[in-house]
Amino acid sequence: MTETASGDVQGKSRLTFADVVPDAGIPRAGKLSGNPYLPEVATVVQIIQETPAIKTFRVRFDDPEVQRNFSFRPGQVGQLGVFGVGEATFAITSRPSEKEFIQFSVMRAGEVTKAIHNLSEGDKVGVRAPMGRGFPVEEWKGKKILYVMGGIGSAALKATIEYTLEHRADYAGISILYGATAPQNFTYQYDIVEWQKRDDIDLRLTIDRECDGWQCDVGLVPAVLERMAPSPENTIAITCGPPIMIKFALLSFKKLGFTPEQTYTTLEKRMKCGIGICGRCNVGPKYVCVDGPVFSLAELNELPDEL
Amino acid sequence: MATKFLAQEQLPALLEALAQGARVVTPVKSDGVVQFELWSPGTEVELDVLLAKQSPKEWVFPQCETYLRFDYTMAPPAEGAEGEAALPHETVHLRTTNEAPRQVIFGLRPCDARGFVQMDQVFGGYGGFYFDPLYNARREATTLFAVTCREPRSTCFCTAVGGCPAGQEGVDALFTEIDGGFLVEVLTAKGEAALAGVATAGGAGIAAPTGVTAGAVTGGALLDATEAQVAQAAEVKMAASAKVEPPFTLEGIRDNLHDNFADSRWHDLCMRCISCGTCTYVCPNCYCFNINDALVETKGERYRTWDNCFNPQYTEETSGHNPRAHKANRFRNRFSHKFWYYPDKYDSLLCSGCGRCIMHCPTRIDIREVLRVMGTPVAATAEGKEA
Amino acid sequence: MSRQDHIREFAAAALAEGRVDYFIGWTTGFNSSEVIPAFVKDPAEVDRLLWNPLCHHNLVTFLKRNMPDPPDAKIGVCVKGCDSRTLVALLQEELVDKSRLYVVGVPCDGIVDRRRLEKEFSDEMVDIAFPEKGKVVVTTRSGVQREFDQQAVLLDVCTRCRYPNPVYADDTAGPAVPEPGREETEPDWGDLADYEALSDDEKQALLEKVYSTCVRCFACINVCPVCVCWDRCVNRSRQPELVSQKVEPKSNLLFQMVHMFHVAGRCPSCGACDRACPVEIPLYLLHRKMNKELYDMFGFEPGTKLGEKPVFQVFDLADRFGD
Amino acid sequence: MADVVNNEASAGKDRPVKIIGIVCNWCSYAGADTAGVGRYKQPANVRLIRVPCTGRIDPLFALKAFEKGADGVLISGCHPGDCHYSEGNYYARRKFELAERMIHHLGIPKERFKWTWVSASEGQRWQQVVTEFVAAVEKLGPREGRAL
Repeated sequence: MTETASGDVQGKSRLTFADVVPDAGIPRAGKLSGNPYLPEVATVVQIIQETPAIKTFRVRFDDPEVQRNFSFRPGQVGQLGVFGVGEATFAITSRPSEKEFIQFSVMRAGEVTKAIHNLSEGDKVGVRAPMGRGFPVEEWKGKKILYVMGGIGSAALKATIEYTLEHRADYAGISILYGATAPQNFTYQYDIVEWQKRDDIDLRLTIDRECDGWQCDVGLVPAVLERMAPSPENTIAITCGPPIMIKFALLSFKKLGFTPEQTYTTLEKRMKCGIGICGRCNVGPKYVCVDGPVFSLAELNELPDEL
Repeated sequence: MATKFLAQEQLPALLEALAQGARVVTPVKSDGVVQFELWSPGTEVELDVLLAKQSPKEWVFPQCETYLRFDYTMAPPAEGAEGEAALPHETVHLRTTNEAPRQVIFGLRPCDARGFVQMDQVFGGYGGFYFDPLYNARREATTLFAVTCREPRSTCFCTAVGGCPAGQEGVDALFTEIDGGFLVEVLTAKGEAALAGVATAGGAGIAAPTGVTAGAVTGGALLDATEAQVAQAAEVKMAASAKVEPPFTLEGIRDNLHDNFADSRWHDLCMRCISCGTCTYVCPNCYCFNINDALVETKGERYRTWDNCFNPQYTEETSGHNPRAHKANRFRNRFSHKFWYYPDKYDSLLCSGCGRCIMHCPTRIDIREVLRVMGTPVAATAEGKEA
Repeated sequence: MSRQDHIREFAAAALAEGRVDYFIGWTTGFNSSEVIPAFVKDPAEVDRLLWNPLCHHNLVTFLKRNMPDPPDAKIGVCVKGCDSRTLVALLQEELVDKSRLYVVGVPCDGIVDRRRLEKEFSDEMVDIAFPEKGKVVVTTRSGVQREFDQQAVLLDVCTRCRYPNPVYADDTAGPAVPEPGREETEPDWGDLADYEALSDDEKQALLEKVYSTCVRCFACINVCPVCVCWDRCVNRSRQPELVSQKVEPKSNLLFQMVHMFHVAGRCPSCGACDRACPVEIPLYLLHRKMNKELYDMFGFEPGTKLGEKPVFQVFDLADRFGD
Repeated sequence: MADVVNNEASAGKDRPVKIIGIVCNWCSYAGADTAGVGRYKQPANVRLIRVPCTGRIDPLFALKAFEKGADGVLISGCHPGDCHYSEGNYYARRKFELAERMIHHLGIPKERFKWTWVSASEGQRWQQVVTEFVAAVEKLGPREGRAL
């Protein structure tokens, strides 16, 4: 890109969305029309207590029109907010084919999440979704998908797992390695039971320390990953979880021969507007809320090291 | 577009005519401090002091702006529900608020106007992302009448970033001070529309200035400019440009900032920085903001306020991790955003060279020096001069 | 030997002997009408350090909380009389580790109010020279030159200064300057007179006008040496939300009162906040008033006696306040 | 700026004055209780905030109350020497003295801020303090504070 100092913007025609962003086909909240800051009012229809610290909220838009036309790409996020307290960004964890509700899994951590955890069924929330760039699931057709997740990281990958399971035939294989600190800290246990019944998924659960009555693996996720030693051949590896786990999981992938192009992760940054304007979630020139939060390791390696 | 001449004593009349259809904002000096204020007949427009303390950014992108109001109506507790359930809300009613009054900003400088052009790209969805209706409503309703700088300061470096003391980027009409008044170059349709109202309506109390020989009188304050006046204006512009010494070259600045990202001299350069945020709040280009909610019983609002990357909690995550905990990282982010991150997305620079950040920094951090040291290739830099 | 040479000598010695990792002083800014803080690490560079009536920065602010870089650095610092009082205020509460400091005191004849000089010209000042004692010569970019009497253009706090000689220093740069007799004379609170003469409504109107210009940039709080919460300031907290993030006169004034009450009894009115404010809000109306009341209540002047605790961290049974 | 949320409710000239009382738990709160139990008639304009000790009261609480639209602030605690924590009120009285002077300095009339000592048994005194203070504030009427 030559350094055009004057940057004569005057003559530049108003760019439309499609001709600039390569993956422009992604549905985005308030895209170029309407007010992207205005949340859609939604009602909490169901609350599931996943673990002592994590609840899953199923919300339905009050406007049936919006609910019917709502679609999102696995891996996209949304802003769930309580009017009067604030908004925060969460991965959308419902099945992309689900038309009745949208689902967010929220770990109680700060002021907004505490307010969300105080909600009860029938309460009103504000939703601005979908946002961000999801996983390029179409490109992965015909490949094996390896999900490596820990703790609340399962929320970021849940929608993608559901999508790949619904289109199981398109993918050469699906294996899931899910780690948690203790047995009761696994989210989506009702889904895990279903996954265990299926023979076309290689599901491995692990907990950090030995615990009586636990038959599956024991050990930290990166260690178990290296024991599994999955072959990188024709495989896409996705990892999400606490930052420390992601760091070591990425090292393990490298050790196992995974190239940066076939390794993906999501970044957790402080976000406010969620639409690439307020400027705070940048890692180098990229904004995590619109250019991410999903990045391939190749993309991350190009960014300056300020994670 | 048209080139007119406005006599000096006709300026108040012109502003008054403009004030019929829009609010007029001009630099006003009150006890020594020059700021952009709402003009009213009788207020003296301050054009001698080159730059107001703050850029007129605030008039298009207010520092504190409520954009959403909501009212809860409480649902009666369901029968048999003991005690008050956690805030069972029956309905929440949203009202978006966005006043965008027609306004004319007179007396800003070309670097201020260029600041708006850079912000237009972010808020106008140029990068193909999102269109900000709040900012754009005001921006559409704003007409910018810039005045050419006659006495650039030593802290001005607009020519180094592609601007110039008579820059026309984002300017609807450029006024250049010449003998006896202003040469008015109308540059855009918006400028012409605003001034048309003045010329034809004759404006209350605007009389054709007596004793002005050149050019046909068009019945309003704006006369057709003569060649002599145009030539004199060109001279003024040339003289002004000559006074600005470009302190650094843009050549390869983006790649050098990329290579120098982990350089230890960022620490030396920011030793005297107190990480306050003055530089971003006086800057015509900085646009970062924060969003907050307020709630009193059942009535609440969501408002956005200016924010800046020097705020230690700007990037602090809920887990407590802060990628830019040390002020050197925040310091680096400001300059990298202006000369590397923003150009990557919008193909122009997020700096118009006004120099306010140098003038108003409590310890005079100098952006030109930072870019001289950090904008040059790693190998070729002389030993970084200690600030 | 001028004070400037003393400073350079002390700095060179401290750096050469490795007693300090870096030495903080003042140096010329981007033109000779500006003075900026200087951080010298190499003994050969001490000639950049200077001393003249433009050295208004209170360098003690670079010793607080997260400012030392590296955090455990041994630092040499120049302090004027008022700066030394802020240092004493920090030392009284052990907020700064004395063993890591080497303090060079600089007796001061008063600092020039650069902003007032700036308002004398519409053109830009490019040089401010001090050809002889008590004379200030300003040159602007278009070559205009004017002379001023130094006493006439001093900072307001300097005209009322009672501690021109540093209260605490390891070495002193040059001879002490004559001090006003502190026992005989009362402090001069003249700068508050016309504000205090206003009626309640006039005060409220004035404060509203002044605090509607505040942009909440935190320059006053970050430049203040005794305001040490740094990145945990309650002015930014949402839990509890003491000060609303809305930018309006009410919240801006409460924002400043948080600053003022947190430094009450530790702030000696050095004026660094007044000089740092980009929109020139008269903060002296608050911190000077506080010091006046503290003097009236206890005869207490902040940051003067090293062994003493700040006035709000102790109590005295003999206090006669309240009915 | 557009109408401020938290002051919408406090606008209007003829509404009753709103007074915030910050009282220490061991003496003045108990004193207010005694006054209540003893059926001592007193105006109902005062909203009490209970704190463990006057030493806990930060002068900014009073300023925050004024900023939120209070028309008067009354602070009360144990008499010096009676403090449950033995020295809380010694520290506090210094802070309140400075707070009082600074509040008046900001242009808030003297009569709108009062601090005093009321012990647990002085129900009568509490009634008198409250009645006098409310009368004084009512004389000034609801506060149309501008700067704070």
